[in-house]
Amino acid sequence: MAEEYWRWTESRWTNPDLSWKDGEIVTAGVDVGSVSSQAVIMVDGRLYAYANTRTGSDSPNSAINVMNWALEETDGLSLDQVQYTVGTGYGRVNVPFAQRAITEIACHARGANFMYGPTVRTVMDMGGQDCKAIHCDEKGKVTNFLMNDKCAAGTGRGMEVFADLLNVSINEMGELSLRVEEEPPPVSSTCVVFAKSEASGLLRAGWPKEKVLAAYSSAMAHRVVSLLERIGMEEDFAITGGIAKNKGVVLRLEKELGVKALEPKYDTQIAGAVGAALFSKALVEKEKSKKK
Amino acid sequence: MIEMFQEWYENRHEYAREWKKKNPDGKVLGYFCTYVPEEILYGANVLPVRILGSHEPQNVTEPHIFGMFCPFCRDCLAQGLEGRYDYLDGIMIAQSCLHIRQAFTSWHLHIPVPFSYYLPMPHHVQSPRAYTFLTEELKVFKKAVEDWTGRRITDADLDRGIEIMNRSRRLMKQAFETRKADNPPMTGLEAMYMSVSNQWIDKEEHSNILEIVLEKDLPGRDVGKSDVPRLILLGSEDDDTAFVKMAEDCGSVFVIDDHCTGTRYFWNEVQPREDRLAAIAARYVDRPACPTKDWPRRSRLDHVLELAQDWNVAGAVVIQQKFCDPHELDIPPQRKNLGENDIPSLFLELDVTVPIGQFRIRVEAFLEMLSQEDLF
Amino acid sequence: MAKYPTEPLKLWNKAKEIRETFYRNYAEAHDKGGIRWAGGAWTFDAVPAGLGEDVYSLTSEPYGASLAFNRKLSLECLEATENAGWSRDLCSYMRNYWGSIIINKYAFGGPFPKPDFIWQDHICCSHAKWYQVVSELEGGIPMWCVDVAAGGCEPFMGLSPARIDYVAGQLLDGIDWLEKTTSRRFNDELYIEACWNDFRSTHKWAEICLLNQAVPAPLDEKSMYSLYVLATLQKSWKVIADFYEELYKEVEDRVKRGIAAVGNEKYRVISDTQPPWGFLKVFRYLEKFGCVSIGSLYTFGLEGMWNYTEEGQMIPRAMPDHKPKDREEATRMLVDWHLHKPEYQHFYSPKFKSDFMTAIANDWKLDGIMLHYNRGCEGLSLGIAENRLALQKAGYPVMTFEGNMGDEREFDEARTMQRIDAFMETLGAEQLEE
Amino acid sequence: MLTAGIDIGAKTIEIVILDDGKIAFQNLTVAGYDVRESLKKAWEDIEAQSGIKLDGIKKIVATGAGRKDTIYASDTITEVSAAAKGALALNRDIRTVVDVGAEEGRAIKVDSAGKVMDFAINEKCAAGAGAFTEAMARALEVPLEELGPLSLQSTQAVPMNAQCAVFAESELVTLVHNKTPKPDMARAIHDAIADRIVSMVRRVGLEEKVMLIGGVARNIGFVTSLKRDLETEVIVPEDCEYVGAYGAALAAAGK
Repeated sequence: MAEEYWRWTESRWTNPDLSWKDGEIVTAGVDVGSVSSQAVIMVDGRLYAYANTRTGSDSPNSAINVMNWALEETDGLSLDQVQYTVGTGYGRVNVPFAQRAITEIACHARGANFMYGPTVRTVMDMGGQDCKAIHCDEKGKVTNFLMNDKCAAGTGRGMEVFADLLNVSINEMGELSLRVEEEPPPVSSTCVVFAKSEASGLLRAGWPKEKVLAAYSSAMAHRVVSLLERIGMEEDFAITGGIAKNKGVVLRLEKELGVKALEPKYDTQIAGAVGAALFSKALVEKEKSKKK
Repeated sequence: MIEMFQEWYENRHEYAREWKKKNPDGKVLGYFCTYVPEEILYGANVLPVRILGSHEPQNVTEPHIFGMFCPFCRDCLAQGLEGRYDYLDGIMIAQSCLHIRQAFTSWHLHIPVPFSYYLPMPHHVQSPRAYTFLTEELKVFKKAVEDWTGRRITDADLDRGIEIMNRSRRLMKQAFETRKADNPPMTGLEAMYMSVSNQWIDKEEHSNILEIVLEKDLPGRDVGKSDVPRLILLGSEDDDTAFVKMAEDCGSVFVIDDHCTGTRYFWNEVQPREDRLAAIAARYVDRPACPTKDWPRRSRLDHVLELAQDWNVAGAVVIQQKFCDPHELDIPPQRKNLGENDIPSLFLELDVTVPIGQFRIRVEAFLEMLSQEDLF
Repeated sequence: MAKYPTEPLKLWNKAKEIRETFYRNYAEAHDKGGIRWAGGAWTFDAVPAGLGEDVYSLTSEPYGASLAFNRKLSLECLEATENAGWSRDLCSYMRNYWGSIIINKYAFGGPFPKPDFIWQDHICCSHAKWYQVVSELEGGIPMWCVDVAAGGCEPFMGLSPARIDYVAGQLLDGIDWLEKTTSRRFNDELYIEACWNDFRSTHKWAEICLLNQAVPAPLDEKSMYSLYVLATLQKSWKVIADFYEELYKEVEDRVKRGIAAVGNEKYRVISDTQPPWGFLKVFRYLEKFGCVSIGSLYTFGLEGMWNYTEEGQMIPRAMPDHKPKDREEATRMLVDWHLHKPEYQHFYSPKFKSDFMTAIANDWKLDGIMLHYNRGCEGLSLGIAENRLALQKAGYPVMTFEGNMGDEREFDEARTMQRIDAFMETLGAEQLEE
Repeated sequence: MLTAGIDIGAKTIEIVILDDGKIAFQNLTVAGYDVRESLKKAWEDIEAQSGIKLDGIKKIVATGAGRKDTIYASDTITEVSAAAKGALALNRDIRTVVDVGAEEGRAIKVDSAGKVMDFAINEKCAAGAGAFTEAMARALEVPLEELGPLSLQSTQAVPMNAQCAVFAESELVTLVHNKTPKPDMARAIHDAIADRIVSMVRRVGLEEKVMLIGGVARNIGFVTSLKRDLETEVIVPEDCEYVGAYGAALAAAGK
């Protein structure tokens, strides 16, 4: 197998102007998704370090790996010094060092509330295998949610398939899809399997890559819009998950929706883990107050 | 005693075969819809057993039923094609939806049995004309059963049939009443075993066990469900114990339902009157309606809301068999109505097998939404 | 290299005009102080005719098809319905229809003309519910719906008096309801006349279809769509009853003179259920192989009235021997007439439909059958897999293709054409030069 | 006399050249976006490897989904009859041909004369086994070619809903988290897709003998599940992916 274009780049970050040593409460959140895993470490509810990696086919290790990677560049923080960890995502039950599991729906809402501010009412999580439209209150508590059923068309996995098909790195697809003079009609089938053959058809018909990508991106955006239409759009609006990094999809989404999404300040893939780390903090404080 | 129902649920075919051994002159009839007037069948010493699926993947129905019809009707037909109901002496359906009718007609074509009957149960149950029409049809049906079994069905027989059915309905309702308690004495899973097995176990036998369970088992029973969200389960046909178990294991309890496999089946009784068939007809016309018959007025909205409120639920899980048109036409207003009365709902589409992973996250997130835990 | 002479239908434009008038009349009814009502193509439209001559209707299925025909508008409607929370696998006519109300666009221009009342019958799981929702969408339109599900018997038999009473009773109650709802007096003469027109239209259409047994076929299915549709609009309308009698003469004359619908007719097939309206080119594609679809049980039986004989033949049902005398008799005759509809009888068992189709295959001289597994219509797709088995058993090659009469997203043109290629090969047909 | 058949599929192009009906040469080329380019390349290879010249070939017939894009071929036949022709020529007792490719699955019923009596092709959402197993192999992080052998070590059947390849992936992830052994997951994958294919076979009516052709026939795991589901022997020709092209070549030879 040649280069795997679908493989998006993993990332890691540590807050330079923060040390866990001066902190009171050190908590973590680990989001083991079907495609990617993230670990977020917080000190007194402030973002301290995070790591974002691809999920292996056995999640217990994914959780440990991503956590260790996040710990690596901290100023000597070790796992046992983390007071509380919440696991989330498909693999939430398989985070060996987590004290508790909470769904990524609750975590994404909570995380978006932290990353984008308390004005967020609608969160669109565009993940690898499903899209979730979430309504939340000013605290980031879920008030309603809707997930794509029946069909995985329009999910992140689709983009990966396309990356391989077109030999374009997944990181560049968004930009590339925007390099079209005029918007082509969306592909009729966003089914991951059939979109593939449809795209091959278009390529055979002589369409340039960017045009094919544009057609697929707008089809994807359209599906997400209908999910949002069904739950009802309430501003402010934020997008989390991997696809949030794909400008080609996001811009088309905003255009069709007539609503601008808030600008992300962090890696949009860590929203779930951020929420989990914040829940961890709340749980630590609860236990403390119990003791008193 | 209560575990008896699960045993029956799991060994439905063994039970029916045993029953035939014990009742050499009795006949077993498989029915496809709960609008079938079992009073007349019990009056004729016929054991009615509801035909349900097995929730296993299968590949035998493709030649018979086009894939756009609901997985439930295909699962039912698969049971017949795979010979699991080889002990049946007859089959019948009372008109409800087109989907299950296909399972019946394909069964009729490919798995011949001595007796096969289609009862045109009226749809317009909100019209007074439905009573007379169904009464007339029941006469025709009674005659057909008599010709089949070779013995007359007397008024005494009908009275016996009516009493067997009414007693079972009374007891089932009592059992479900106990779930109103803040600490329900049985789980939704146990309740499902109880009500679904009731659709094929000899009613008298089922009632005898149920009486003991009501006296001995349930009082003071603790299944550890006092402090979890109370839910109502409603929608299409649903005997999916795997799903109910998963949902309750996530930390919830189903305290009431609106399914043809549940309350809708036993909710109201036959009010005795001189014309027995008219009395039976009235019972089926007046029972909590299947969505196919719930027009022009949407009577189900009030009925479901009442259940939800009387059983004091925090939320509703609304399930639908994939492609189930009747419920697809009922669920949006149903959820709207519940929502307007501060009962949030979770919608799920059931297939033959449950994609546990995809469902668990939805259920857990829903329960998190309902939970009062303050992590904010 | 046509083998037979062809001619366009002389009455073609007249059919079009009648259809246009129908939809215009409905839209403009109020301007003339008239009444607008909505209901299904199968509904007993003769009844509201008793309210006066200024009463105009909009029938759901043909309207849904008109929307589906306009693929761009259709998509808009379908998505509006889905976004309102309705499932994507419901009847696609219904989803188009609801969408047209939600986005408030009439397929023939202007806003959607709100009906004054609903007069429907419940033939499948969706029909009563369809208008329950319409009524809700429009803020509560008075609705009357009749349950016709009184069959379940061998076709054309066993319609006991009690069964007729049930349906007739609901219609008679409905007449009282109509008077209350519209505060108009019900005119029995107009009603009886309308019933008679209904008999004429549906009887004559069957006789026209019978003429298509001729080789070459005077009509192909694609043109039949534009003709049978009139009966789905308002079978009880005199204009339409007269039109069919006129049309019969023209088609009869085409047969006499050996005029073909498709000049290179070599292979004869029928389809089944409603076609994917956005893709009628499928039929043109068949012609490239010298293959003609000469109709379907759907085009023959939806508005044509037939009997199925003991010899296993489909013959047009004879006109009633006399005009009904009064409301009672008219109603019972109307019910008896419509509960015989073959396209409805087979809702009770696929065996009936298989018998009817085999009869057509035999007497209309078919080489094969194309079954449209129509995701858009549960009712007419009912038992279609069993029909396939039965027709093959009867020795006819059968091709199936999945699609949707009103939702283009569920029809794959390229793959369908590939199937047709393969099917034509099995019939031994070769693609003729283009 | 030389004749040739070209099978232009979604992913590959197979070419079979016959000399008086006997296979003289076979070539498999990956189909690029420009089919004509790929075809040219294929012929260059053939000439280089076999010395057979294009103009030396009497007649060429094309088949496969991309048959209409073909150059060289003077005639085309559908995949259905090409598969039937090819399979029957390999074994005259074949009555049911199962053809499973990357994105399509087909079941074809033939009579003793090789006439196609009936056929079924998968509809949308019934993704062909190829694409499906590929996606699954990646989700499991097992090389595609090892997925089949792996499934043979399975000790239990695990039901899996295969409506949608991507959702099947998330079900797989769930199985992973439930610590299901990899061999059992591998089997679940093959059972799921075999169920879909068998449904199609039952639609045309199972009649022995059965031949499985197409690239997926190389996947021993799939073949095993298929046999188990069909409860009958399944013949797999050694050049399973060439059967369509072979059938087309026979058609060119007027056989």
